[in-house]
Amino acid sequence: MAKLETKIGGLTLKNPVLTASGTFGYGTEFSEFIDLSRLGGYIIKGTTLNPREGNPYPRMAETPSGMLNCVGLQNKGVHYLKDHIYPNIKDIDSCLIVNLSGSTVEDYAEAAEIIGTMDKVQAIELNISCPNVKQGGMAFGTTTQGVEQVVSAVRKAYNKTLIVKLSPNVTSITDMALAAEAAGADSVSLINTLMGMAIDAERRKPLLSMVTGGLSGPCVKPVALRCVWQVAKAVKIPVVGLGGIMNATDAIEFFLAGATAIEIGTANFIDPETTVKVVDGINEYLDRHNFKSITEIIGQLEV
Amino acid sequence: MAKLETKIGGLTLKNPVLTASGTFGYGTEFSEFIDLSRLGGYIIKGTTLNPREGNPYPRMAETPSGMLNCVGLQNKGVHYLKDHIYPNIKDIDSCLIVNLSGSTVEDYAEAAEIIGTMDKVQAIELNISCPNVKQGGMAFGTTTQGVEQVVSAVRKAYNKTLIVKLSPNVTSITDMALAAEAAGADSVSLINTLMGMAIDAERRKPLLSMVTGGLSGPCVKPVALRCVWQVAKAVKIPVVGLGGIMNATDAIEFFLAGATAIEIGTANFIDPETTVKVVDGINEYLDRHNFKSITEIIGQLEV
Amino acid sequence: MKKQLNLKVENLKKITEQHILLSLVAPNGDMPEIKAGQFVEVKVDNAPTVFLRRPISVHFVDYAKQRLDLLVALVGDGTRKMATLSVGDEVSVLLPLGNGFPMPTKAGAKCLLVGGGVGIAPLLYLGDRLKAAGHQVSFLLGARNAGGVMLEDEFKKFGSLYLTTEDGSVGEKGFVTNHSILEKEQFDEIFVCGPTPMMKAVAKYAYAKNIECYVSLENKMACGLGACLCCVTEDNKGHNRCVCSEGPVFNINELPWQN
Amino acid sequence: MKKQLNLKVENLKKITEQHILLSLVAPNGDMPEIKAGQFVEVKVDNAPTVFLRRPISVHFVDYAKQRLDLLVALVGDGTRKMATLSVGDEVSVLLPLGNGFPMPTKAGAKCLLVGGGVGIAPLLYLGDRLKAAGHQVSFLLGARNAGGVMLEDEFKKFGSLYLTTEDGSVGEKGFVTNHSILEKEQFDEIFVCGPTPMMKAVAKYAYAKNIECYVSLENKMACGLGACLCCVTEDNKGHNRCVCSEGPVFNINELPWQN
Ligand SMILES: Cc1cc2nc3c(=O)[nH]c(=O)nc-3n(C[C@H](O)[C@H](O)[C@H](O)COP(=O)(O)OP(=O)(O)OC[C@H]3O[C@@H](n4cnc5c(N)ncnc54)[C@H](O)[C@@H]3O)c2cc1C
Ligand SMILES: Cc1cc2nc3c(=O)[nH]c(=O)nc-3n(C[C@H](O)[C@H](O)[C@H](O)COP(=O)(O)OP(=O)(O)OC[C@H]3O[C@@H](n4cnc5c(N)ncnc54)[C@H](O)[C@@H]3O)c2cc1C
Ligand SMILES: Cc1cc2nc3c(=O)[nH]c(=O)nc-3n(C[C@H](O)[C@H](O)[C@H](O)COP(=O)(O)O)c2cc1C
Ligand SMILES: Cc1cc2nc3c(=O)[nH]c(=O)nc-3n(C[C@H](O)[C@H](O)[C@H](O)COP(=O)(O)O)c2cc1C
Ligand code: FES
Ligand code: FES
Repeated sequence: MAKLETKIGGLTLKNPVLTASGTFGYGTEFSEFIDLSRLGGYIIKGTTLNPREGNPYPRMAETPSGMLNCVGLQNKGVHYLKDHIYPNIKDIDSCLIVNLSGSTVEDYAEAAEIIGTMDKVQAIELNISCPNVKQGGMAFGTTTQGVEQVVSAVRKAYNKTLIVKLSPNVTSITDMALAAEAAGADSVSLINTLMGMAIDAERRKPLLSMVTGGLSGPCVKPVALRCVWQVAKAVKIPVVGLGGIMNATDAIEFFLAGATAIEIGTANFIDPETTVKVVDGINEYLDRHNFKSITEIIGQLEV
Repeated sequence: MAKLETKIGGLTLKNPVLTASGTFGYGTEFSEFIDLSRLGGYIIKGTTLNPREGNPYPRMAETPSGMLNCVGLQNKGVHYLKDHIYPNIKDIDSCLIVNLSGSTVEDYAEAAEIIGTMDKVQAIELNISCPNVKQGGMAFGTTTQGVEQVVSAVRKAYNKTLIVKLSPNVTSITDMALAAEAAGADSVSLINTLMGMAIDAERRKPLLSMVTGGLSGPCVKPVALRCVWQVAKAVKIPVVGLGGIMNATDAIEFFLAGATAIEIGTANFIDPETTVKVVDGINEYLDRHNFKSITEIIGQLEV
Repeated sequence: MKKQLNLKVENLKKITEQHILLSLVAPNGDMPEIKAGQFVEVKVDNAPTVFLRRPISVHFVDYAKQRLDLLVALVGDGTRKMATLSVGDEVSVLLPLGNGFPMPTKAGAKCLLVGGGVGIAPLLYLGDRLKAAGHQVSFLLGARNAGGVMLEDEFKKFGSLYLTTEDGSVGEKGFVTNHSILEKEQFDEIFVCGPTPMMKAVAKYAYAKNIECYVSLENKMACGLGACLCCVTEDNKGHNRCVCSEGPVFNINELPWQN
Repeated sequence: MKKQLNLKVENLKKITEQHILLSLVAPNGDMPEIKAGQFVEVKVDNAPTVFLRRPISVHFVDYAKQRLDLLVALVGDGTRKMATLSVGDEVSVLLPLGNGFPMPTKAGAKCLLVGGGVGIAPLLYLGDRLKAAGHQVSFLLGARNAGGVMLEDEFKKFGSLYLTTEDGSVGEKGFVTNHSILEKEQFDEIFVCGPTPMMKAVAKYAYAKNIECYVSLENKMACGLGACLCCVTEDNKGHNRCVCSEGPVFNINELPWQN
């Protein structure tokens, strides 16, 4: 058994497998399929200061080796989270991380402060890259000034681990990562969804209510790997990699490219047991290749 | 039989189906499989002023619903094209378009001038978006100033139809399209490949000699459609759409999103007869839906 | 208890040109308890164009035989691939998902089960459950034409069967809402599954007559577990509700269908 | 003339745990003329992880029966999917691709055909063609162990057969380049297909003895038609040459293998 422990900022994860926000609900939806305590951590649904109804139906379309969604951050707000959801999930023996979205810098900071009052929440993943709502933070995530502004504000309001989630829909994701690092992020996670679109040719209508949506699944893996590779070379803080990871081999590719931990998103829909299977598969890989610890392969791509 | 004729700038194409540069050689490679005169046009291999050997092997990796390549513009230069290849292909009864790449504005302009001396070449597709060579023009394609600079220079040197091919690896492809339009482009084509990467987890090595490469195939179709939709709404010049088109239904989706013509790339590798099958399929669709002409569906997505 | 099981194809029968009846068995005898109206998510293998699982209603369950029956309309690549399964093939299934139809609280309730197209799928098991609980079951099933009428003998096992076809070739002519039984009889509860316009028409009847009425909605789903929020429908308070985890069965009084 | 044909599976035989012999027939009798050393691009259906066609050498052709044989090593998803084909299935194939081995110009040339692993595939048809043209054929085939030795009787039809295994369980022990026949006999031409290190070792022998030598290279291919330039190898002038359209057979004098 190799050592799977890994660190993100001040946070020690028992293993490097996290769940991707928006694909794993509040974790409890999967408790009949897996033992949640086997997760390195679980990142819950995107949360905003105030409740949001999200976008109209239809919100989903299947695409070649992937899917588009335009859920649009439907959630009941951070207060509801604290009062009604947090009590039910806080004692899961894993690392609880809240994914935070917003429309204004002030909203982000205020919500972050409230999240800071939930003891068992060990980190915020700051979503500045949601492509599905006009004010979903994507505007912040596409300029270095925007990144600095919102990350600095949240950094002031929140003193536990701060992971900034980056969008691939930019000319240089490395610039965004550097800006997040400079503004005090403990880590960056990437990638959020690629902006895409799907059309029903017969009916001549878009398949999504918002016309465009976020692409995820195996189809985006090559782009995600490239982003992780570029960013991991540029920043000093740990990188959390995600995008199309379906199995342990995919996860290993992200570690080799430089990820310190990984997140599993869309794969949960195909096989709700993916996360724990990936934990097992990483172990098997490390053993088979005689590595003693996951840290021995991080960034070890031979180029 | 609906009317398939379509116009790009001063150019009239007998039908809207073109071949994507780099995936169709000089056309002759496919002449045993299809009647080349049935193509709306054929865009040949990326050409540069001087010969280039391209990148080392391996240059290709398969990915979920797609592939990565890092060919790197291997070609024998524009003079060789003119003297040795052009004579063999100039009499194909279709519209011949040369895809032009370069490293400097001067190279682009000089090569464009030489292309202008080949009578039967009816247009240039200006590639300012090759992700596979440091000086493949991608630098030009990612800033509005870069786009303006190179497009203006080529516009001065070349007076036939000028199509500018755009990269999706930018924050706003619309800005690049507007810059190309302002600098005198007759049309924009999109998308070039998405920058990606693939890793062999067992050997811990990249699968491409250049580590990163360009992603193409069905996996990129949602991104390509989104780009076409965004750009077609923003510019007045015609948009040529491509990225992952495998069949007539895919092509129809691009027309609905706003494309005046489409290109077929990676699909040629799976079925060398794709282009003519798409021409037939478009016809069948228009007839079945009682459209008299392809122009009746361009941009007609009901949102 | 939700499970991911590898079920084995025991039988695959073509019911019409467009419908198959797929019988799956749990080889380890671990078929979970399933309520009528719940559904399963089927993984479709060997189909390059099919990425997500496909939600399919529970058509029937035979616990003694550990058998789950699915009635599947062949509409696209996923369902057409299911039709190529062979006896003995393994199929990964998540089940049971969603909430079933609630059983009537009144003893011996007169229940009308209305189905259209492949929407009849969940009604067979529902009829079975209702009858077993001592209720009176009537099925009112609609189809385009005679070719779309399926499994009549099966339904008759659990109650009276009334049919409509749009062309009048079988049963009464018209839509289910045109059937004379709706005027002749007074039902305590109505359960509906089928195309949305049909469900809305039946709901209108139920609203008017003030009859308790439940409908089973469809929607595009990704997870089927209430985790992704892709499958929402708007309720009568303007809130988005998950069809997979809060439905697929809703009381019409929760839906904005009143007018 | 290159064609895209839907061939029909006539037979699929497991040769070893890791190899199948796939026999395909052209149902319309339109099998084109194929040279030894040419290859085909096989489309693999129903395999979600396989996007591109797979290049496979022509192992044998029987024009009378309109039959094409492929010898396939099961190494990944694509080839393993091929092994699940059933008799009667259709397989889309592009053929013939690339340039074959050139026939010796000298009459009655003494030819040595060297193969390693699944690299023996194109040599059977080459032996057939050489023998038919009046040349003398010797096969020298290498494998890891006895389990990797295949189709001996087939090869013996067209010439003498010499074997090596790394563990010495069959034939002489060692690599093909260790076989005593290389010292005992003087060949006019050598044709090689197998792992690159093996081909380079044989080439070294041929360079030293100044024997005309052709090797069949492998490479990752996308189009197989010379259109995409994905499959290049560097020649001895530092130019990138297409393995699919300028090869796969190259004279060793074109390759930078001299030292
Ligand atoms: C809770 C639930 C229960 C269902 N029960 C059954 C059942 O018992 N039997 C049955 O045959 N079908 C049932 N369906 C519908 C079934 O899920 C779809 O027909 C199936 O997913 C289509 O897959 P496909 O790959 O064949 O078609 P696709 O290629 O995915 O689509 C073909 C056509 O069907 C439409 N479609 C696809 N999925 C859905 C969907 N979920 N809802 C509405 N339209 C859709 C598409 O827009 C398209 O027009 C159910 C759906 C839900 C949500
Ligand atoms: C001209 C030519 C002729 C060939 N003839 C034969 C033949 O007669 N019989 C036969 O069994 N195989 C032959 N091959 C090799 C065959 O194409 C590959 O084994 C096959 O494509 C692998 O597909 P896969 O999906 O099973 O494996 P993949 O999952 O694609 O790959 C499995 C492993 O094989 C390696 N691999 C994949 N493709 C190639 C390739 N083209 N060259 C080298 N390594 C590769 C991968 O790197 C990986 O390690 C030939 C290849 C070429 C280029
Ligand atoms: C249905 C759905 C909802 C999502 N919601 C969120 C969200 O609320 N916040 C967020 O940061 N990312 C969200 N994402 C993005 C994922 O967390 C992840 O970044 C992306 O899907 C790529 O990973 P994958 O390919 O493994 O799914 C969502 C993705 C999907 C598919
Ligand atoms: C092997 C290969 C080589 C390519 N070479 C060029 C090129 O020289 N010039 C260019 O503009 N685009 C080039 N492209 C990009 C394609 O023209 C096209 O933009 C891209 O592949 C997306 O379309 P597709 O998904 O239909 O292939 C190349 C693509 C591939 C796969
Ligand atoms: S399908 Fe995911 S919440 Fe309903
Ligand atoms: S594989 Fe395309 S040129 Fe050889």
